Amino acid sequence: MTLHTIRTGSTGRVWRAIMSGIVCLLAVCMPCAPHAIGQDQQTSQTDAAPEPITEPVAGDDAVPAEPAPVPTVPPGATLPVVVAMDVPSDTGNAISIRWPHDVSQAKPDAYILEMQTPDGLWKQVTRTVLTSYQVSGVPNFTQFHFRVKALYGEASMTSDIAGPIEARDHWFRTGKMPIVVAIAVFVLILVMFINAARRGVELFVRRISGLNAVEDAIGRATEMGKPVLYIPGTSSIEDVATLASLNILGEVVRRTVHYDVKIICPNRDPIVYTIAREIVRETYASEGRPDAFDPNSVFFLVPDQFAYAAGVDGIMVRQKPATIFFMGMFWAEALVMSETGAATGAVQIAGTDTPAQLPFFITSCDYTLIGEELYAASAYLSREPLLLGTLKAQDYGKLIFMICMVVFSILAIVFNWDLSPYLLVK
Amino acid sequence: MKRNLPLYLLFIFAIWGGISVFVGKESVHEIDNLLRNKLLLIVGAFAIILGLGSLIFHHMVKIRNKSRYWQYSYVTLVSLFISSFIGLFGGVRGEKSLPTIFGGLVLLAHDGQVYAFQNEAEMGQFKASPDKFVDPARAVMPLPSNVEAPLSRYAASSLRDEIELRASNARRNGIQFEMISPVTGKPVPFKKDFRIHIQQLFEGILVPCGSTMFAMLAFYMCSAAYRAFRMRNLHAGVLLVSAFIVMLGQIPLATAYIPGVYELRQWILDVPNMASKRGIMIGVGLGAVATSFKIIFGIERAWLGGDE
Amino acid sequence: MSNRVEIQTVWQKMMGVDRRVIYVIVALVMIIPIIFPFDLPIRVSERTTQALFDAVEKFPKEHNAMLISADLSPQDQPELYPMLVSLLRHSFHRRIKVLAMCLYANSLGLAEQAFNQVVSEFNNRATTDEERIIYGRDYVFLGWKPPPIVPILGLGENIFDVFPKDFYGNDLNLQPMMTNIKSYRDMDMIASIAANSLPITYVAYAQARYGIKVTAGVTAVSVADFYPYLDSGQLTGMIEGMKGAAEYEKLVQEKFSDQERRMACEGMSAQSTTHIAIILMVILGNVCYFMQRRHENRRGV
Amino acid sequence: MNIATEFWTWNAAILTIAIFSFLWRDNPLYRIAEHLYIGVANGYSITLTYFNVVVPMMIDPLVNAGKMVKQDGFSTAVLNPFNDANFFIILPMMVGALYITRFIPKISWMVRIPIGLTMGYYTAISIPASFEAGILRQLEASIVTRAQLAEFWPGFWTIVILLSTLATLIYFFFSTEQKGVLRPISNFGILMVMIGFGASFGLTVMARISLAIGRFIFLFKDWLGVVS
Repeated sequence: MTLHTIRTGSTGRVWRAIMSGIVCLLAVCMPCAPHAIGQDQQTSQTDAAPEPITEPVAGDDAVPAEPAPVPTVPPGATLPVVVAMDVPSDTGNAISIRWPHDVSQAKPDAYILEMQTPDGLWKQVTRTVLTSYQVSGVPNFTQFHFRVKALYGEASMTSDIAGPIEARDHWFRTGKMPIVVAIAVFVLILVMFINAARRGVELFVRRISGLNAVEDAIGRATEMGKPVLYIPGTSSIEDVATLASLNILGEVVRRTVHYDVKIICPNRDPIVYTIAREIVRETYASEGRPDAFDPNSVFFLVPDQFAYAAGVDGIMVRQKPATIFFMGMFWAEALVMSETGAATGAVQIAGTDTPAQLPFFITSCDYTLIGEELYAASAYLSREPLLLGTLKAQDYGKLIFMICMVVFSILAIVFNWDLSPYLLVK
Repeated sequence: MKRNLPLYLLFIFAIWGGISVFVGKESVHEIDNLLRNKLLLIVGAFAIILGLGSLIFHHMVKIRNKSRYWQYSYVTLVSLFISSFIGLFGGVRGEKSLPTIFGGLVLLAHDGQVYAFQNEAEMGQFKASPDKFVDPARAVMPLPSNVEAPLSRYAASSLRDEIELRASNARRNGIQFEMISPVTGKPVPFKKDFRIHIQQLFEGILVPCGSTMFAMLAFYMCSAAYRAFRMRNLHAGVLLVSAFIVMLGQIPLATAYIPGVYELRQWILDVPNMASKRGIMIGVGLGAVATSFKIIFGIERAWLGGDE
Repeated sequence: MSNRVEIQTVWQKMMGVDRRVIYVIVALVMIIPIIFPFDLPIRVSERTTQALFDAVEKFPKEHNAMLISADLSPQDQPELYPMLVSLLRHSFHRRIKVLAMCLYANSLGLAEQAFNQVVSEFNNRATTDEERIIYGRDYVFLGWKPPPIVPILGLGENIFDVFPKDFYGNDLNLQPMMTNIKSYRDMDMIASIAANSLPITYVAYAQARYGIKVTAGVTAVSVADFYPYLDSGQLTGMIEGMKGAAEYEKLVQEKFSDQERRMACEGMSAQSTTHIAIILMVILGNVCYFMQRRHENRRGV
Repeated sequence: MNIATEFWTWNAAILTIAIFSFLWRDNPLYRIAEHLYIGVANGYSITLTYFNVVVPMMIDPLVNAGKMVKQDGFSTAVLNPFNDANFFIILPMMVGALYITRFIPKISWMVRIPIGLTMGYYTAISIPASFEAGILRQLEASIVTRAQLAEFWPGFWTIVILLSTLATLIYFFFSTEQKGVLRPISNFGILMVMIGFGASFGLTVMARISLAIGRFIFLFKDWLGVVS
């Protein structure tokens, strides 16, 4: 029924978008891949054989040149060749330096990396056994020179000077390319479905049992003449789950106004409280009952996690709400509240995207929205076409990722093309 | 205007926030840091006024209406005012104008000398690295040469006895900061050290309450396990069995004597748990992204409320 | 006939038993082993505790600095505090330079307490200055800077910008060990000890941007959520709750044979009895459920 | 028996018992503890906000900038938000003050301005973060490579993980009715989810018990002193 609905609506477009999305993902990721996987800053690179330099380069005033104690340097020891480059597509202030070591040659005890500042002084940057280093905290657009001393016991050999080199900040961080592509694909799908919704295409969404229960639960509160308690999560506005919860709050309040049930909404975050209060007040207004809004029904409780749980427990046992909603982000206080709610005999509907708290909601609540069902809820409850459009986009985004998973795995197994590094963000 | 201005502002800030992630320019990052670390925090601080206003209003209404259990609202209001008074005027650790550390100076005995400090913060500096940061100009005084001024209260008793007595008190009371006595090598706080700065309220009231609330979870969990873990259907059964095995795998006795429990637990964590969590995470990630876009594009306007 | 009615009420009664009866049983099962503890064998998990232990063991000579983000609060102290203590013991044994910070203010006291405890353990044993643990040379305590994202990102750029002074008010750049430590690039690992998703925040921001290893010490609650990250290699080892802490204590003590207090191990006997009690309760609950259902079925027939 | 004599230990012990008493039923002792807890927790957060945001970010810069102007006269430096002393922060303070407009009915809509820009910024930065940590990383981790198939059992399980992840995702697919071939797949997916939740539950038991043990150790050791 449903795939069919879409097919008759804008199927061709959708599938074309998905296919082009995958092609885009592959095509755009490829060129930027070296940035995504290269630059292992600490790994030693041993493949390039450095050319031997017989004479150490003399230092200058700040660090006097070492009198070369030739006899102690093991025979066959070669001098490192230093390669310095600006770290590509970063935020600047960093220069990456490598001095590959030939494995067939005698390995020095350690290297000393030195840097010449613009005022001509040489200073030691680090002493390391590795053959690469990333100098950080250098000013941008200032020229530096580098050299490396290889230490063999008391003796040392100094490399050629590399540079001048300067650190730069870059307009675009190519390492972030996979995200850009993913966002582009997602926005493309989103726009298509929103357009479809605007044109009035019927968008099917399957039944979500936890959400069908909302109506009955509020109806039950009406019959019992008891309030509805709504917990908008215990996180701040930065959490998207909180935003999703606030969207659901609007839908729940719409129904409580309709049934003339009292709502109680205690908050843990002052900003969330402000928004929640606005939502409740405006919903009362838009449903034509501005007078029925009780300013004392949405209130701020306390920012402390367990003090909040203690307060909510108190509300539960004293006001005995008939229905309790837990929507949003929860931590350990989830079970403290939901078990107390269960003991009072309330119908409880929970929804969170925190996998750690879901099992507790499942055991102590009557209905639980698992993970992204929370995000689907406001669209599902309101049935507003534009919101349903985004829900569809979310679904098809998921489909693309599923196809990617399978296709990439097949490519990796059958053709030994491991594309997974292209997905990594640097 | 009333709806669109906030929406435009939201959109502009969203574009800025989104773009600054992808731009590597130093100047952009500086502005972004300023916005995130300062300006938005300043804006957010004002919301707290609203929150507190709401809390106080809520309890005032309760008291005025003589709602059920209205008497307890006084407990909240009084404790709120007292604790914020202590905090605001005494500072987080009692180092501000309100002299909330009763008992005067803090003593530190070190290397055969006793130093006196105005407060713990000052002492912390000394403690951090004694060899470096002792500033003789500050209230640091070797004993017994000039005991007079700040320590005169202790002239009556021998200072050494005093220190030992305090050391034993402190040990029993579990006072945290360290003052090392050259005599006993034990902590040396004050004898009549009754500190009520806000940190003490935190440790004395918030910590026990919070940990006890948290600890109640153990009881709730057992009751949930007893009541809800029934093999009503396949899903509940699977949940039960998997929880059962993982719990067994947590017990050293069981892993030591029942073969295969540990491996099975590990398999559950590694295979089905991993797969499902991964699926949920991808789904939640997309759901979060979709919700964010809904808000940025103004499709979801619940936060604006209804009309107007 | 009356006999059957009797049986039915027993099963039903057992199923609908008052919560408070369960609470009392749980309390007893917990309290008795606290008063009369007993010893238990401990088996170390390879991928989690052992992996973290090995990572600390294999710390490179250069780069031997570790950032410990000690975000334990008093509520999760029983689980996280022993982890922090044994991690500190291990790093000090290995002479790894430790930078510690807290992302929340209420972690400061506990973090400082852990340092004081471990440092005095070492200094009481020490005979030479080399063996001592000295502030500024072997560890610094950076203190606290809100909100969490600021230090998490800021330490990747420049520590001194975020923390010009340490917790005790000293200039940070005057501390001897800080001459070679400027940002994440000079450290090998971040150990995030937290009860929430902070280790993931470190993965998402610090690791994603600066490529530093992240390891976690977490409460047993969040363990299952962290497995995907462990598998994808984003987390290098992990300590799982009180059990993991007990394992780590054991590993460190066996390796370095010190005789300090093993705090996590102390609680493990009460742990075991309570677990067994819960398991028995689950079995009992299900037996009652099935007997009752069978009874109903029989009566229905 | 070595009962504590310290005031704060007694205080903590009484509060602990007061809160535990809620397990029995709601009672005056719990109600006092709860209201006290809420009051002090708010007082504590006021203090923290004041000393961490209000003083260093609002009062100090303004006072310092005022001093600067008094000393050296007005210069554009006091308007630079990057300076420690500046008047620029009046701007975000004014925006923040719009929260207060909620008490003035006529312009109460202006409360949406600070809300809007806060939400805008935080929702936007959450998008790349969600893609990166939640989606792309997990996607990358679930791809099966040839190297992983080198050994039979580990290889087998990686494929099982991949298939189970797909099944879980199909369960959360809202656009189609779960019937036909999708039905068994999504059922399998939800089974995996339930096993995962069981695992989470089982793991959590230990954590919660640890906490209760911590409290009992406090009561019996630190307060009553019956355990050495």
